[in-house]
Amino acid sequence: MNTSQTDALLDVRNLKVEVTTKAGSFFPVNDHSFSVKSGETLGIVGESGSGKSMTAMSLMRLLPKHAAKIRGGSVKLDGRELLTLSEKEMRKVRGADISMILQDPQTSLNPAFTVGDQIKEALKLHAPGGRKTLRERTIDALRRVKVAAPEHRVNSYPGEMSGGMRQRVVGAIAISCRPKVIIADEPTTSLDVTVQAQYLRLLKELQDETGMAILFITHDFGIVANLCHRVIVMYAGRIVESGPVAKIFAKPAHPYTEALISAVPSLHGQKERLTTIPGQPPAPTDIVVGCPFAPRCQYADARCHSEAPPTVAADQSGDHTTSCWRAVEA
Amino acid sequence: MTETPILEARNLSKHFTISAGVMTKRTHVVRAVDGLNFDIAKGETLALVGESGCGKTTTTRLLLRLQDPTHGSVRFAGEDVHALKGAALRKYRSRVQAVFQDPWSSINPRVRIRDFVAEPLVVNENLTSGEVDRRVHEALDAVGLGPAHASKFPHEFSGGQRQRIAIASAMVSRPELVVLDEPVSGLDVSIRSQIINLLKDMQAEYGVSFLLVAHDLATTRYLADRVAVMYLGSIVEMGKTDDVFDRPSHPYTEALISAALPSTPGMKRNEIVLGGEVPSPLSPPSGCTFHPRCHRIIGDVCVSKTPVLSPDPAGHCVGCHLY
Amino acid sequence: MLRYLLQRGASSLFALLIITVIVFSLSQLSGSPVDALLPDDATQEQIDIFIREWGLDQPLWKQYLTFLGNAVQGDFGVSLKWPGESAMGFVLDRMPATLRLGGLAILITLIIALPLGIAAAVYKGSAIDRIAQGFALLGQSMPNFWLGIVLIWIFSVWLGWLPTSGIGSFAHLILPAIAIAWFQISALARLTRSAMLEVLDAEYIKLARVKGVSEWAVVFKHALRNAAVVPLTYFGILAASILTGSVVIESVYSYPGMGWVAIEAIRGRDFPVVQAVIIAYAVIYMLSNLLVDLLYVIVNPRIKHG
Amino acid sequence: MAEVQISAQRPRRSLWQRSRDFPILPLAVLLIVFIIPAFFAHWIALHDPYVPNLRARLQPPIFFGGTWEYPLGTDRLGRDIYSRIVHGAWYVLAVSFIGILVGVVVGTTLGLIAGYVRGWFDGFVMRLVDISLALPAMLLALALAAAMGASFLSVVIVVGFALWAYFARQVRAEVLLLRNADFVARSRVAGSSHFRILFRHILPNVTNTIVVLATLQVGIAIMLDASLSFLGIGIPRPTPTWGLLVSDGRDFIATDWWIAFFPGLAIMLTVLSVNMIGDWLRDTLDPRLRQV
Repeated sequence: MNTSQTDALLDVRNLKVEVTTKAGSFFPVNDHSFSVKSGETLGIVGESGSGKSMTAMSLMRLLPKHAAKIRGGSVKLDGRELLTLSEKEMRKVRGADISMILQDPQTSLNPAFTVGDQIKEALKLHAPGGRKTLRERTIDALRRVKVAAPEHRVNSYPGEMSGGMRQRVVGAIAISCRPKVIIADEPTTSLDVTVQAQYLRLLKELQDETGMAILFITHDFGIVANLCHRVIVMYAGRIVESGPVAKIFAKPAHPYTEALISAVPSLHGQKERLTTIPGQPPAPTDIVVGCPFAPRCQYADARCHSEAPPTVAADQSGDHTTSCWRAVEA
Repeated sequence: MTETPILEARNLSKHFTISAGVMTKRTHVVRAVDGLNFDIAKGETLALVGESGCGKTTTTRLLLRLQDPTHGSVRFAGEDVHALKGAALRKYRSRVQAVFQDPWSSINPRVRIRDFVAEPLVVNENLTSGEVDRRVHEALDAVGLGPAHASKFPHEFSGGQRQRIAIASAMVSRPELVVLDEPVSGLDVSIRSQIINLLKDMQAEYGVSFLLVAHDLATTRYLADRVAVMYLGSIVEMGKTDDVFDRPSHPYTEALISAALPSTPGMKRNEIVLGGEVPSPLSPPSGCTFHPRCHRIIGDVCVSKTPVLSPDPAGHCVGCHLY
Repeated sequence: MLRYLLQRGASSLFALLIITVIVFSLSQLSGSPVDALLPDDATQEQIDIFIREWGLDQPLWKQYLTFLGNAVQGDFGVSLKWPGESAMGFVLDRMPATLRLGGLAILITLIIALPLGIAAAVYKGSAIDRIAQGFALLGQSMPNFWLGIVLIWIFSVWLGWLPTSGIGSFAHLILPAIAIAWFQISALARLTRSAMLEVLDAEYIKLARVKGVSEWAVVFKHALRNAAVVPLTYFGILAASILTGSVVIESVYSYPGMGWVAIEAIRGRDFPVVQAVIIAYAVIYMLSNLLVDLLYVIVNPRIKHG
Repeated sequence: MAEVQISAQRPRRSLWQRSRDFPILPLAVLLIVFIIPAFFAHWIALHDPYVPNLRARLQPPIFFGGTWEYPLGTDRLGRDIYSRIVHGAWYVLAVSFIGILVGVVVGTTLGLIAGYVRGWFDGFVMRLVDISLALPAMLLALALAAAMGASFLSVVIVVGFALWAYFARQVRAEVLLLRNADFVARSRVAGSSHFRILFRHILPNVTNTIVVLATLQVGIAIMLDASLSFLGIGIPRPTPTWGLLVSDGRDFIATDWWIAFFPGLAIMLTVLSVNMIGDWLRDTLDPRLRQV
């Protein structure tokens, strides 16, 4: 919380999203505050249903029209409030200042248009130019994501490309207008291991080159360890812990983070019996009293079940926070 | 390997013929699995690892007799699996079971848990209904679900619970081999470790052998005794899990392990990022199929000659011209 | 692409062949044409001549081949009810009238159904959507012949705006075309809506929005291009239904097209004309399906390049 | 993947829970207009539907100058429209029910086997489906009527013929998905026979589809039957099928509108309520069928 707000590129404060369904309404994004600096990669970790994709879509202001509404908070990009922009102004931000890489390369490209057309579309909207310059910049975008023979590839349809190649094209669309922030929503989940490694290296290189900030949404702590500078851990719509990656791995402050890290078998080292987290996460519509993790937590006491913990500093430095009663007592 | 293997695959191959066009007679042959040789010992876990299109799923389908091989054979307890008939086949069916990846599609939504778990018994063995019930309750107990769940329908369970039910059903006939096809990759991280521990416990208790198929190397290392690394339908390296992970010999294994991300930050590693993607099995490269992506290519021999998987004295096999 | 079209053409021809078999075997079912076609007091000599002329002493498959050979040349014999007319010639005379009516009905269907379906999908849950859905439900529940009669009642009898029946001016076409189109509008609007809804849910639509594409371009450029395949495929069924509808509606409005001929021919047990009209309908239907296949290729780049 | 899991994780609401939004009004209309008349025509009809009564010719309906004796008026032979509609309901019900039954049995059997065994049989069945869909039912009706004369049987054949291909196509498509489902593979691994897999694992998973599709087809069957009767190629006179009743009144629409209007209204109300119930069933049991 002490990340000074002046050098933050994207600053999110107390963001709340409400989803209304027939079964009732709930807050998949519940009082989120975080920020990212230029050139920084922030990991957003959580399991399915933790609300991490909903956070991403609310930053883009692309929540499903009727079902979900932003219910408060602020999202500032370079000091400019995004939540109060008109839809028209917001459209100019999307793709130009904030861009996004979606999860599934098989379905995130339009099968009816060539990849060149799809890259060009973004360029045309945000940085118009002549036919020739647009084509050159399209090819350049493909070259930057290391697609071989980009002059030929611009005329290909997505159906003619492999999964890894398509995800590069999605990347090319995202970076084509040189955005300040890229949100990557599990971009490598459906890729093979060796292709995933290529893609992560590519993202790193692009970040070094342009200084963009990356919000990397994932459920994989391995990627976080490898790629991110800081991380926030989400559980049932709440941020339970946030801080620098090294600190969180070395000394996780929240029992959920701790359990999650030790529940993943290690590629090297000893084969001890794995720690398990009993039970399962609450359904989104469940009414949660107290700490949402309490039913599965080995340290939980009466207060954890009755009262929601506040967000507090986990150590002296102030860049590591958690919401857990144990940290409050410590 | 000290014990006699319970399962032996010899020169196991599966080729598919795909017609290239509707009007023409031109066809392609896809060598989904080509010339596999491996054994599984009693109580052992052998893992097949590799990326999409490497043939590991086809291999499991051959072992489970869901498909017939084009060449080669699978022998289980000394008998050719694909020649079994009648009572012998039923016996094989109850001795070899499977757990599949997706807990949502691997249980028939219209069948009660009791009937789902009991199916291997009902189909293959002549037991009284009371005996079946007893065995089902035992199996549900063993996976940590009470017998009270037996009369429920699958949609009342979460993913992790479903995977437990699938394991109960696979273990109910006390099989000697269970094929685990990506048993945890459809589950959330916090649920995975529960299932991994359960599988370990099952093996310790019943002495069952596992054939594990996984793309997650950390899970593999945790569960498997031996590993076979596959690339484009062939095994490129096979050996004890620790040997393969700590001292990978084949360049592909090296790259695969280096690509798997460490679970702790800042860990030093020798990162090898391969170029390109797995080629289409429709037109595999000549010679060593890995040569177009290989970072340790040694010359024309890689392009022209298919390497042979050869064991060293310790039983570690590598199929590469480097060795 | 050419191969795809050839393939589709071949399959259409095959279906047409099956239809000739059905038509031929049904004519066998109906009992001997001797009873049907000759007067009751015909002499044995007349009967023999008739049998020889019609080839009725030949084996069945030979009779079929003869029938098929004649059918290919459009020769179905002479009409019994309208003496002096060749059966197919008579049907072909009536064809333009039916095509005019069917064409207008298709036009009305497309003009109303597509915008309605798209609007209902884009404004899902809004008033437009509810109206469209109510309309679709009502449209699919109203028998077209009854609607035809009610339309006559309102617009011809009561308001006196349009002619009740017959053929002649464009005004004669309006009521029957609406009566035919009514059901199709609701079916097509419904289909378009669900196709659009599915596409609007796709990841690539999300990506287009992420790029900052305007909502208008999202709907008409990204979504419609992909959703169009579904209503297009329906166009084949649409053509068939409109032909079917024309049989009923032409009867309601005494509109002398092919459908009217079909019913009159059945009433008069005029077998050659019935056969000719069925084959003619089938050919029109096959051709419209081929047209759909052609459009399909144009809309779907995967076939063009595959 | 993640989203699929979320939707699958959501516990399915039981039929009972959903029954709150059951369309009660359509069901009531259906009972009153269609089902009760079909089964109890003799009790609720006011007059004999066949016997002319020339003294009561062309009585207008109640509220339009008529009396309660002939609530919906009479036709030109003095027969009570209401009683004729009530007596016609049984034939409409019989034709649509038997026709759909034919369609369901033929279509499901062929679709089930074709989808499961694949190969040449599948190709053959799908070709038949294509042809059947390509041949407008009306053409077959015309041909049949011309060949063997219209009868109850010919109408049932036409309805069955018009519908079987939809069942075959839909069932086959589902079987193609199901046969590759992990639970089928698991059942084969467990040692189940093809027969057991087909009837214990696959068929129960397509019953929802069949029920929904059959309900949605009732409207089509009724409309088809009515069209044939209207054209005089349905169940022959004097049976008062609804299409025939409309046809009887068509020439009098300018003067005695009620003769054609009420039978048509009965068709519309019946089809409308069946469709609404069908929509509800589809949304409840099988949301994937949205496009059908």
